[in-house]
Amino acid sequence: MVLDVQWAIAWLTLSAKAMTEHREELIELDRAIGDSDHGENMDRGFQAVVAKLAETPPETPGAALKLAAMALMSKVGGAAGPLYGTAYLRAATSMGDATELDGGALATALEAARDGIVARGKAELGDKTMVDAWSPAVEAAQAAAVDGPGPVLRAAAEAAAAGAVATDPLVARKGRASYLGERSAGHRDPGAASTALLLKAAADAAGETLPESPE
Amino acid sequence: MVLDVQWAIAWLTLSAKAMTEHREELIELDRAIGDSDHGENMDRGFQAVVAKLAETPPETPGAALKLAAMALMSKVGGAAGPLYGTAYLRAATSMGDATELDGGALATALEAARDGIVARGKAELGDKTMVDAWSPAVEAAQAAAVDGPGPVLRAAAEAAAAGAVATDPLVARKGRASYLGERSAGHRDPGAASTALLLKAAADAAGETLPESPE
Amino acid sequence: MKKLINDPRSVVDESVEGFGLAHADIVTVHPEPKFVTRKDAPVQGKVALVSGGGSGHEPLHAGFVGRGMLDAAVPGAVFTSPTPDQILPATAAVDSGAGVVHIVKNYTGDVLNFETAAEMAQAEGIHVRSVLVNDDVAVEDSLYTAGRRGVGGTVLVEKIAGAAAERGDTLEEVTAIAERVNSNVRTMGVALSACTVPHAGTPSFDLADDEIEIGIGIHGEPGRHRISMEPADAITDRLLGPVLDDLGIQDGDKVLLFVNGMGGTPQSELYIVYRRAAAILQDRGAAIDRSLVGNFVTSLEMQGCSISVLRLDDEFTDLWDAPVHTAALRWGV
Amino acid sequence: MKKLINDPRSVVDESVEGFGLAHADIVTVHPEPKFVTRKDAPVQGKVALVSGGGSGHEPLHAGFVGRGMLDAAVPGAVFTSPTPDQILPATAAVDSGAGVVHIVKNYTGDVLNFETAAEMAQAEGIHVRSVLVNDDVAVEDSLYTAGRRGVGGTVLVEKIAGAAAERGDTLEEVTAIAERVNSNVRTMGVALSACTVPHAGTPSFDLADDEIEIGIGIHGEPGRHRISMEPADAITDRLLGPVLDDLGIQDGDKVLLFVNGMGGTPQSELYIVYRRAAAILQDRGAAIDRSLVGNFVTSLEMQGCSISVLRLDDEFTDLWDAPVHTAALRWGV
Ligand SMILES: Nc1ncnc2c1ncn2[C@@H]1O[C@H](COP(=O)(O)OP(=O)(O)O)[C@@H](O)[C@H]1O
Ligand SMILES: Nc1ncnc2c1ncn2[C@@H]1O[C@H](COP(=O)(O)OP(=O)(O)O)[C@@H](O)[C@H]1O
Ligand SMILES: [Mg+2]
Ligand SMILES: [Mg+2]
Ligand SMILES: [Mg+2]
Ligand SMILES: [Mg+2]
Repeated sequence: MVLDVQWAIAWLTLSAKAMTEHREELIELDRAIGDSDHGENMDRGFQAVVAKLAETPPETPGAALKLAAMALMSKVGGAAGPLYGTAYLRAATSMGDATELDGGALATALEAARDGIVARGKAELGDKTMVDAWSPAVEAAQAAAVDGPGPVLRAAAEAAAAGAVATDPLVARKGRASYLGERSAGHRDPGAASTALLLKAAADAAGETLPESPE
Repeated sequence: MVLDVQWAIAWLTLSAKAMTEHREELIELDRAIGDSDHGENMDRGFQAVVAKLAETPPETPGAALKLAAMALMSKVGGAAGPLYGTAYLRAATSMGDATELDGGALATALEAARDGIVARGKAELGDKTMVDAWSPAVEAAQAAAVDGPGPVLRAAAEAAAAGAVATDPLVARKGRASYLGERSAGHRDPGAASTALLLKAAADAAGETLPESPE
Repeated sequence: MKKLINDPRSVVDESVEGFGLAHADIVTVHPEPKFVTRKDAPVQGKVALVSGGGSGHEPLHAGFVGRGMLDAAVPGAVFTSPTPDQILPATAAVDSGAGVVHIVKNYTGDVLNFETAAEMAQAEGIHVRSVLVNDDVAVEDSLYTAGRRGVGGTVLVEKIAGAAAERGDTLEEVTAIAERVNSNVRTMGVALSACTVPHAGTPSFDLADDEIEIGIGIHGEPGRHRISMEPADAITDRLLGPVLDDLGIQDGDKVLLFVNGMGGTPQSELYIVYRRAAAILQDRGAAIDRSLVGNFVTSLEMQGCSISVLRLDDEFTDLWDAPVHTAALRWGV
Repeated sequence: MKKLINDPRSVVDESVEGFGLAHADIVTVHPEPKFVTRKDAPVQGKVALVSGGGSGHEPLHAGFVGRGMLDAAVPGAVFTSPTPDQILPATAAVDSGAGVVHIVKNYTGDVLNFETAAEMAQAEGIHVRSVLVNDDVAVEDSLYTAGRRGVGGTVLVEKIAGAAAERGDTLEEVTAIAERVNSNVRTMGVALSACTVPHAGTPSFDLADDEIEIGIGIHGEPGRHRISMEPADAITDRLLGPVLDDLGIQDGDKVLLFVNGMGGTPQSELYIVYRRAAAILQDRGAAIDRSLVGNFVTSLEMQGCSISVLRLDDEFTDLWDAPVHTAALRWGV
């Protein structure tokens, strides 16, 4: 099994849906340790992605992600805009002109995305950022690469969800939450939470059914 | 029986006590249809009166009221300051240099006070102002004049208290409460309430025991 | 009640003291009795302008003391007009012999206290004229009330009359200009929340989460009526309509549009109101030649705004543009 | 949540539009992508200053666009830094060839978006330098955080660097002065209440009636710690102590004292804080040569304030005094 541009478009469309559905939840997470805008920013950004997709339908998964990267970069703002923008751009670059992606290509794209975030944001694992969702996702994806794209996305989504939950007890060392010091512990990182939702959308788009996400 | 400067000093001292005790009640009345300051203003003013009394003890009732007038004029501010200031000044003038006051002199002094308020503030009976407490007080005082000063003050105090209660249903036509139009009905006028307290203090100072004030 | 204060009874003292320290280049603070004068008062040969009123409306009035505007401001207790024994020495301190104009917002307390002070000043040989500001169109039946209140328009009266005094107008001329500004300005306000007078400790009125007060004054008193919350554009329509109708603004008029914050409303919201007001004026064919947006006549931390419109003529515009150097308004110098 | 707005999603658009209408003599508003430039931009031969950040801090930054200060401001969504596709055209619009200085408050979002825009501008041949403002001493362990935030001191950087650009300093010189201001200013803030981001609809944090947040930023985020309400003097001591210690203010130093309101605090209270801060500085033997009091870097309608101290030298004082003509700061012109 391989994934094509239809999957990429479905992923982005489901991502937009997820951002709208979870907008308030992400705002609430950001309210606790940030500035109450993450859900609004992500929702605005992915609505722009969907509008662009309709305007100029992409022909390859890479083109779809590049289009998404540009829209996110120009509409999200805040910390998340450039970070997700870079992530999707690096993923797009890693996909190149391929029309179809196998498990390995997908795992590599996810790794490129994560590396882009780390290159821009300089966060390390455990700093209570979206990296804490991306990094386990990349590892799980690499381990599942031989099983094909469906299992890769499924593994990535599950690992990201667990990674997001695991940010709860952490003390933030990067981003806005870091100003709270110890007071940031006991809250989930909003960026890690949105990453988990986006990777779940990727798996959903591939027809993977995930277990109830951990709480 | 006649009243002397000791009574006047006792009156002003009990007035100060009453303003402190009822400070919050008067603020609350003013909050409903004014600007929440009447109790604070009257309390500040009468504290200044008491301080001045200690500084330069007056020798006649007229001198005591003149001193009070000056202190009120310079410390109360707002509408009540000039109105009460004028009232006490006119009463003082009507008392002249007399060292002792009989019922007639007291009734005349109260009338002069009321007339001073009307001259300054141009309010008519029923405009929901302190005049609605002063005017019935003056009438009752005049009727009791022959019975001597105690009964005069007792009658004035009772009439003022009833007059204050009677402002409840009125629509204000003067002062700050008038801006509320119909919305001013259903609330007691703060200046009428303070007048009732001050005239009760006058009766208390003369040893008159009043019935529970009407509600 | 949470406030950045030490003691409710020392709020005005300490605040005015801090104001004097921060603006020592512009003003002198006289602590007892309390008033604030222009640093260089009395200015020889110049008619002096004195205003005042209860505190809690900052920057009004002390923030408008300085070259081209007020010569003295007399702050009372919070929402309580000052007393004659403050107003009289303030008047005497700034009189250079050319006379003094008292600019008085129309409230019973302010009127009575300034009236007494003016009489006393006249008795001391100072020429005093009084101008009543009563621009609030929310007060409809002036026959059955204490008359229209003085609100936001006060700033415009003080600026324009102040410029007239600065250019050397006589006592009669400055008085006439101040009165003319007052006749050409109207204001109406809205409150989204009450304010809390420090010594009272509780909000000046209770408002549900979805209610607003239309037609408020500037003392935390409730307004003419209470309505359900509406979008900013609808509220702007409600405020500006009566202002324009009462002024009779029509095609070809030139105006100054003043959107004033009540103290607790962010500037961004005032500009949203300004935007709508500008559109309404454009519809009427009026040209907005000058504008002012910000917190100038406030009610402590109240949320809300007022909209004032002044019909301009060339003289008003020139005097508006004339240099002014105060803590709260400054240009041309 | 009661706000003078029409729709949470149109707040920034409508507000900036109103701002442009009210100050059409000073600025031009570019609607899409959104940025605000000085009316006469680009000014030939002059280094241009561009700043920006999330909205909700008004008058920062658009209120500081004009002669002697910023050439362009780039407003993001509320509390959300703007995007490169706004920052880049703003940068290009004001560049006269002499180069552009980006003044960036140190927040991950602002840093990343301005960084990207600067790279793109450089690629287009525009000389861009970036200056990070990070004056907030509430952020203690910069090793374990995203570093000190840029807060109130930003205004001082923009004013002084803006004056340097206006007098003809080169790109390197303006950059150096901006950096030198940043190294000599420290700030700390307190919140008495939270603010409500329009699209969120609920207060940014929950605070009991007798609690305050010490060490807040300007985005409605909670502070470093929460304490019981205290008198203004005690709060002032808490804020100013770390500021002075970190700056190492000592006997004989000259300073600019800046008491900044967070948006919902009456001016009178800011002056009470100023009064105490002035006394503390006097105790330390420092001279307050310049001062600024008012709402300049706000968090919507938050109640509270921040105190900034800038160590002055003659050059800073001259540049501070130089003419400035913006919507929110104006003198000498
Ligand atoms: N340096 C960083 N590296 C990786 N992720 C980061 C970094 N800084 C912030 N983030 C992520 O961004 C999220 C916040 O995004 P958002 O609320 O949209 O931006 P802002 O903090 O500017 O308001 C955080 O929850 C975190 O996951
Ligand atoms: N024109 C008037 N004539 C008589 N009494 C008046 C007049 N205007 C106001 N008052 C009285 O003054 C009271 C208000 O006093 P106060 O609250 O101290 O002053 P202010 O209204 O200036 O805040 C009113 O309750 C009313 O009794
Ligand atoms: Mg955020
Ligand atoms: Mg009152
Ligand atoms: Mg009052
Ligand atoms: Mg943000």
